[in-house]
Amino acid sequence: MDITSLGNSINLVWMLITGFLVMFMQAGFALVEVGMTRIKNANHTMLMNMMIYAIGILGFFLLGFGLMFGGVGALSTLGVDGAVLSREFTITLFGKSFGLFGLSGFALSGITSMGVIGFFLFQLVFMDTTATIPTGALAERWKWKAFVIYGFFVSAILYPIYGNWVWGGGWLSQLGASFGFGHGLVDFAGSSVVHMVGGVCAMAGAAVIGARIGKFKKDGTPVAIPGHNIPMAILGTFILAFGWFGFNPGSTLSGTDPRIAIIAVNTLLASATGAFAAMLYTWWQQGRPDPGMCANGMLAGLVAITAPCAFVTPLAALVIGVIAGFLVCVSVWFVEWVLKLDDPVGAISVHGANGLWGIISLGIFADGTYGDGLNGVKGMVTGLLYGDVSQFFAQLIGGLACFLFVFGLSFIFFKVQDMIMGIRVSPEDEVLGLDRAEMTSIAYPRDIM
Amino acid sequence: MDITSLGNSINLVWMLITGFLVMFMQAGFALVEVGMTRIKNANHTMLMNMMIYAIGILGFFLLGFGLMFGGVGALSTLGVDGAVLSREFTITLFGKSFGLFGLSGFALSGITSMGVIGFFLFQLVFMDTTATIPTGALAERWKWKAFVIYGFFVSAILYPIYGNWVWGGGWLSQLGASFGFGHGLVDFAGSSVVHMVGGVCAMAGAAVIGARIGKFKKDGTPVAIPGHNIPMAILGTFILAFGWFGFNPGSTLSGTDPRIAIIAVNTLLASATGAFAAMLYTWWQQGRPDPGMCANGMLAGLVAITAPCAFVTPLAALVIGVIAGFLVCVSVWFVEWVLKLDDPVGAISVHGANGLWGIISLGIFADGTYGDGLNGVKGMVTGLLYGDVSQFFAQLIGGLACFLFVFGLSFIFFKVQDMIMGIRVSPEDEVLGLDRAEMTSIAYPRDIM
Amino acid sequence: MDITSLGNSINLVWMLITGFLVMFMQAGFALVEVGMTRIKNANHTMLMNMMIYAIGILGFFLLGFGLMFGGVGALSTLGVDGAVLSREFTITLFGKSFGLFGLSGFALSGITSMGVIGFFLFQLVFMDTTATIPTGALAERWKWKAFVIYGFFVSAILYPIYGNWVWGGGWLSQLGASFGFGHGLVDFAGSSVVHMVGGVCAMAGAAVIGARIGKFKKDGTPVAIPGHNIPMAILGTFILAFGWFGFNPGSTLSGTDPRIAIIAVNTLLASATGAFAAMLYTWWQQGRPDPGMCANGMLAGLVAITAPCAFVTPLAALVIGVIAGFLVCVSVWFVEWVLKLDDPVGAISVHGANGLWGIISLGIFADGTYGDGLNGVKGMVTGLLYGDVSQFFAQLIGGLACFLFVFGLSFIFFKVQDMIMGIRVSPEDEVLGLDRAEMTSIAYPRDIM
Amino acid sequence: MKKIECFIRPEKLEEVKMALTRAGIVGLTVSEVFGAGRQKGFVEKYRVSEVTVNLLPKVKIELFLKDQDVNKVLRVIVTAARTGEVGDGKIFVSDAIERVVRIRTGEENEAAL
Amino acid sequence: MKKIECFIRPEKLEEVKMALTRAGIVGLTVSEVFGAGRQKGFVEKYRVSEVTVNLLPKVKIELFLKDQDVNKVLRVIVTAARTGEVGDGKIFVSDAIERVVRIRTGEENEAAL
Amino acid sequence: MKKIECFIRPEKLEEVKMALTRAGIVGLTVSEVFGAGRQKGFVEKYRVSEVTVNLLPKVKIELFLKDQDVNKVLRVIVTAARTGEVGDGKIFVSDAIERVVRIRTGEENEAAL
Ligand SMILES: Nc1ncnc2c1ncn2[C@@H]1O[C@H](COP(=O)(O)OP(=O)(O)O)[C@@H](O)[C@H]1O
Ligand SMILES: Nc1ncnc2c1ncn2[C@@H]1O[C@H](COP(=O)(O)OP(=O)(O)O)[C@@H](O)[C@H]1O
Ligand SMILES: Nc1ncnc2c1ncn2[C@@H]1O[C@H](COP(=O)(O)OP(=O)(O)O)[C@@H](O)[C@H]1O
Repeated sequence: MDITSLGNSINLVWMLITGFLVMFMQAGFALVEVGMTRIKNANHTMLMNMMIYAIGILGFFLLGFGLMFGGVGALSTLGVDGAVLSREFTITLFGKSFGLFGLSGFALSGITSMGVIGFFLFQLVFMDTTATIPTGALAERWKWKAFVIYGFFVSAILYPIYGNWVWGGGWLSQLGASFGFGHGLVDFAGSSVVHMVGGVCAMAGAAVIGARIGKFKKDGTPVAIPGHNIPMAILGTFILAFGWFGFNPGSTLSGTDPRIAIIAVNTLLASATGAFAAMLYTWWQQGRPDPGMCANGMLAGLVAITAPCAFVTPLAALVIGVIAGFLVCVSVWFVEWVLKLDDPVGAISVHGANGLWGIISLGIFADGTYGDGLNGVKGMVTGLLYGDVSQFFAQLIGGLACFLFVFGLSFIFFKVQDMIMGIRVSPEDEVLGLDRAEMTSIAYPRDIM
Repeated sequence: MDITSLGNSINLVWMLITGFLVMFMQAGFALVEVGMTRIKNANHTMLMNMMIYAIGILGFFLLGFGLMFGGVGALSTLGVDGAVLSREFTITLFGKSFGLFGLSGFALSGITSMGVIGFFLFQLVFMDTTATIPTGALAERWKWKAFVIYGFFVSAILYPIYGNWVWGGGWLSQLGASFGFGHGLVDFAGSSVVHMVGGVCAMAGAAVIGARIGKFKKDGTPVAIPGHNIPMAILGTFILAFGWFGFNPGSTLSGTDPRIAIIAVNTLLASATGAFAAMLYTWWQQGRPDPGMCANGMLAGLVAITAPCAFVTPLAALVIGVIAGFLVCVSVWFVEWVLKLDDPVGAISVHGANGLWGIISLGIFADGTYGDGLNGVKGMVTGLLYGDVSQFFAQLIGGLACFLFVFGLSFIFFKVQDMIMGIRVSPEDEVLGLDRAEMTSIAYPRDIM
Repeated sequence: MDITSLGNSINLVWMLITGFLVMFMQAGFALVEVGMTRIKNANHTMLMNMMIYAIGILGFFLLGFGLMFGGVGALSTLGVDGAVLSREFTITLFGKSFGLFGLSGFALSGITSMGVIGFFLFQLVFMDTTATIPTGALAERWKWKAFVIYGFFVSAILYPIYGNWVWGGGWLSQLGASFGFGHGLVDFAGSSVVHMVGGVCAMAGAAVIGARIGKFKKDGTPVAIPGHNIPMAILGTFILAFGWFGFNPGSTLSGTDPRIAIIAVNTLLASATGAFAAMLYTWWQQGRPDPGMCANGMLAGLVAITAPCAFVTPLAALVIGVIAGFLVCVSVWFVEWVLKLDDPVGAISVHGANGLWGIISLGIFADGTYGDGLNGVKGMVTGLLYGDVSQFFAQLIGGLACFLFVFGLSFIFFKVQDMIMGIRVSPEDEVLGLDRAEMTSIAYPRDIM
Repeated sequence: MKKIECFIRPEKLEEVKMALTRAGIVGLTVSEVFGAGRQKGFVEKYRVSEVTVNLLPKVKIELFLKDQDVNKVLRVIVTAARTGEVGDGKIFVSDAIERVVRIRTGEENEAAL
Repeated sequence: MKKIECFIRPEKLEEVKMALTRAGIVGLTVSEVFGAGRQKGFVEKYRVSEVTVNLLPKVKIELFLKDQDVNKVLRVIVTAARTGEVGDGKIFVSDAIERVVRIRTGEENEAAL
Repeated sequence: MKKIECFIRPEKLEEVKMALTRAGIVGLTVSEVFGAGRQKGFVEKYRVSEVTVNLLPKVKIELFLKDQDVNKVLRVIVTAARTGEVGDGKIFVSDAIERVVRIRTGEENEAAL
């Protein structure tokens, strides 16, 4: 045992434990989504959240991991040199090479490095978060068979490709080295890679599948369809907030990097102000605090701080959280009243809108104390307020690319799938409830006596 | 990477992970409290538990942390020297200086040490436990606005000041060095600092706000008001017991101190005998085991072992737990039948009475094998049974100071607040349920079809 | 601080944290069992799950740990030399010595090594899993008093003895050294020691206590008795899957062994294919996916991979999980339709059948890359497919021994107990519900208004 | 024999129940119902939109009683259940009960009440 | 005065409710019940076995109304609640209501409806 | 046509239901109610104090049936629902049903039963 391998052990232990926490977030998502939907669909929504985990694991193991990280190169904190994951498919445009996806590591074949195998687990549970987000937005009307196919699509293709661009050495991460945009798109723990991808895919899905019966009146006014168990949704929010301490601090891939402390604190602070802002907003707008929106506010703060958590001061984290808390309320309103999309749990607003805000806020608040050498660019990551406009542009480009690519591909996917097999249950089944229609049993069977 | 910084990394990783576990206890508190109250107040109780987390973070960040730890000095396991948190406000009496509160570290301003920032997170989640305790005792009748203000009071002022006295270098911790009372008040992980403060504050609050309508008959006999979901309360208890493995072992602030093993084992043993004793007690008293009291018994064992966990033998832990399990049953009875206070979840008994028992039990059972140099006093921490009476007195003084200070200040706070704005909802709102009266939506909305 | 003790610290931290995760599984079991049983027994089932934890701790502390590990010898990763736990009771047959149980470490008396004390905690939470398994199979009809006595039996006697044979240096672990059967019985994290013991004990209990009223028609056809809260059962499954990342990777007793990475990944993969296979099976058999069986499928995958997780490739883990997922469905059918046993939660199939499959699958798929020197046998652990038939036989012998010993002893225990005091509630109490009959209060009290 | 059915506010149940007990009426059956009437439904806010709930939670009380008790019971219920706000509910009396059997004893009619 | 009791499919409640409102009927009370009739129970699958559920979830609507409204209401309900499949339910009319009291005002009979 | 309403112990429902089926009665409706009567409320223990629960869970069965079936049904219910302890419940028969409509077909009266 030498000191380097001890350090690597600490890093591996840290990455695994934080990865386990992220895995547990799956339970949080399940509770939030089931709590915010109706009794008659509770089993269906719950089982989607469980099976997306299983399906996602298969899709990511077989195809996704290789596409995303096949060309990522060395993982220095884990003692992995650059020889293992070293095949990136690139095209050349304007004399620069653009990495599009990786080409090694499929099914972990040929991989014996425990560092890579642990890294696979950590990345897998992140993918899983993305994959589960649309199950909230499409809940209460999604045909089971269509959902299963979607599970493979998101885990094997959609998530890995955008992920490659940002974390796998692909073109967005090279915007700095190639075109001088700061450090390229910087997204520490996945405001865009994980959350915005999930939120935008949810948006495309909601647009294609249409609103639940009764969600909009003939004149287009949205009608509230209250979820059946709000305390359950708040319990889920706690579990998510807990798991986020794996999500963000774990993304150092290193327990020996003391930066994990401030990452955790920033995560904490933004979650608090996100919830607080949403409480004030609904108190002011509705006359009373809305528990479900407070929960959304906390999650919004968490989503937003995910990208910048390692790069900003605690005070900036507070501000990012406050804005996230308000933003999610306004966005939920906008989605329902203006876009006329039906998103039972607020997935589009929590993950999509705030995912975008997360990467942009990094471009504003990064304080120039961390990130030296990131994405092959010398110097610290620095935002608008600290003088680096080019980083801000990198973030904007990354956000735009995310929206266009993910919305486009997802929309096409859902449309084509709908044409081929139909992605929505029949109106009769919807009225009856998906537990009766698509599951063997209902959620809360009750002897009358 | 040298060996010292590797050690510090292990300590930081340990402190953060255990801190995350403590944070998760918030979910446990929420479930216990919601499960033990009525359907019509479920959203209100749940949201209090969520928002106290958010509010507490703000209060502790802005003011509390500085008051509590502004003068704590070096944090050796985290590589923090004494220069950072070094301003304590002290007064001099009888020729000795009495530390009252700290004066640096507000809003973490000027702090760049990652050790301190991690320490802030760890301490914050402890405060949060205190802050959430009274939400159980005052549940089902507390006006939302009054609760929000309370949240700032407890996190920014009440908890930090007593905390400073014990953990921040304040006067109770100096009782040993200054007056020869053992090592001064020793409270390893917070039986008094966290739990007794919370329980006593809950008691003052319950006294000021009064009993729920229907809780006492005209002749003063208490009437049971069953909680609406006992399995939920027991799930919460499991989560708390899980989080306690962060609470106690994490309080070494060091993963390289092998003492963490026995701390964890003592925690486990006391939780078991606490639950077992409460089961026997209710079986004997009521003819059948009472699930809610068994859960309280487990928590009582955990609260009691929190102070002594690092200083006692496993057999002593068993005994401490047994007594805690009986004590909580007797205390719940005493609070209801003698003091005529209404505490829906048993917060006063679980946290107050057993917090006191926790620090006293340390004064009895500390076996003289740990704590050398603690609070600037040479030698090991030793209890009554092992020959040190003075340590026992330090514990008594600490308990008395806690009760007087916390009850006094809290009572004044609640009284004044009540006079200014009223802290209790109207009887109509109470009968209607706080979810309808103070939240936008009820907890379990139900389509009739 | 030298480098060895730092390494030991990492190992201790790892073992404790993973142990905490395993402890949390108790909450998962509670939710699965309560969710899959009826409202009128919800408090009873929940309290069994809570009190088995308390009772098990007492039984294992006082007697079980000593019996199981009193002769285990050195724990090298924790810096414990062989002097502490060094008394094994052995008999000699055919000129070979057979270890039967340990004889030191009772009540941790005389133990000062923190490594041993931490090891005690880790082993205790494993025992707890075994102890809680039969509470599911005997739920809804088990007399409380009989259950309490069972709790001491399983934790102090049944589990420790078989455990000694496999993990404590007893005869099954010596099958290799003594008789040349591979490395003796190899069970990495307890497919047999923990799960199969629990499942087989559950089977004996279910056979003695008989089926719930109404479970079988006069002609013997089983009747479904739906559980009252399926989402709760699925939440419990998530918690179990989360805790399993403590169970399996923690069983290295070492965070510095990089093998933890592949152990975690194999655990993940088998859980996914287990759930997926069960989904396909029920979809095909019932026309629609059955949420409860999908949850069972995930658990089955986890149980099965528990023994082989450190020894097989990811692809083998996938296959082991698939087979587990189908096996659990077939086994649940077999138990109900052929054996005519009533097991409300599927404990016999999930833990018994798949525990057996777990150790056998190791004998098939172990790939010869890990385990050098295990159980005193040189060379790597190698299965059938990689050329070692003798290891496969060791696994078969271990499975047979487990079944015969555990079923035999448990059956006698339940029978004798039944004759002395009766282990089943009266039919009236069963119809009324055990919450009314044996607890003070029901699970979901409800003001009519 | 008569049957009285009344629909009242849930929060008044306790009071009505106690008033009836004081008036000597012990046999009654209560159920949870949802009512519509002059009382307008309320608007439930949830997140950013609203839903109008038309069927309000009410409590139904059924009493079977001797003819001579009817007036007393009507008075008692009206007094105890009234708040003066729309939605207090209604009482219906029907006179078609021709037979009662007490299951435990097989007693019939007045004796069975 | 008459009383109408009807048992319908839960999923038809919304429609029936709206049809009655359009027909000018505002007072009614709804409750959740379980019914058996010609409609066969369904087989609930759960894990590896089945259970036959004989009592199906239904909705009961109670209406007290003036004699002249009866025909209209019957027509409205039949139209709105019908699917044509077994299990649509039944309507029962009884004529024994002799008295109504509005709790809020103490008004009686027709005025109280 | 008659209407029978009866209030029985919840745990007897299964038995009563089966006995009625055997007696050829298929149409009935069941609901969950809370009853008070001679049976004293029970004392619910919870933590360190108690509460007296006055309204006990009961089951209500409503049957509409032909006049000639009444005696048979009364007998069947009494036999199946009796335990002999206070709280077995009561059966009320009313004779005011003047009309029945089957929603599915529009059939009326006896044909509709
Ligand atoms: N004609 C009716 N038929 C059945 N139930 C009625 C009728 N009228 C009123 N109710 C019941 O009485 C409740 C109160 O009636 P409502 O008209 O709202 O108030 P009020 O009686 O004070 O005018 C309703 O919610 C409903 O349950
Ligand atoms: N004789 C009856 N007494 C009480 N309720 C009845 C009676 N007949 C039918 N019902 C109610 O009406 C519902 C539908 O009746 P059913 O016979 O299944 O269908 P249909 O009326 O279409 O022939 C039943 O579930 C039950 O609630
Ligand atoms: N006068 C009544 N009006 C309405 N319901 C009644 C009446 N008397 C009894 N009940 C119902 O019958 C149930 C049993 O009656 P109870 O008097 O307790 O027992 P028993 O009929 O055996 O004397 C009650 O809980 C109640 O639901």
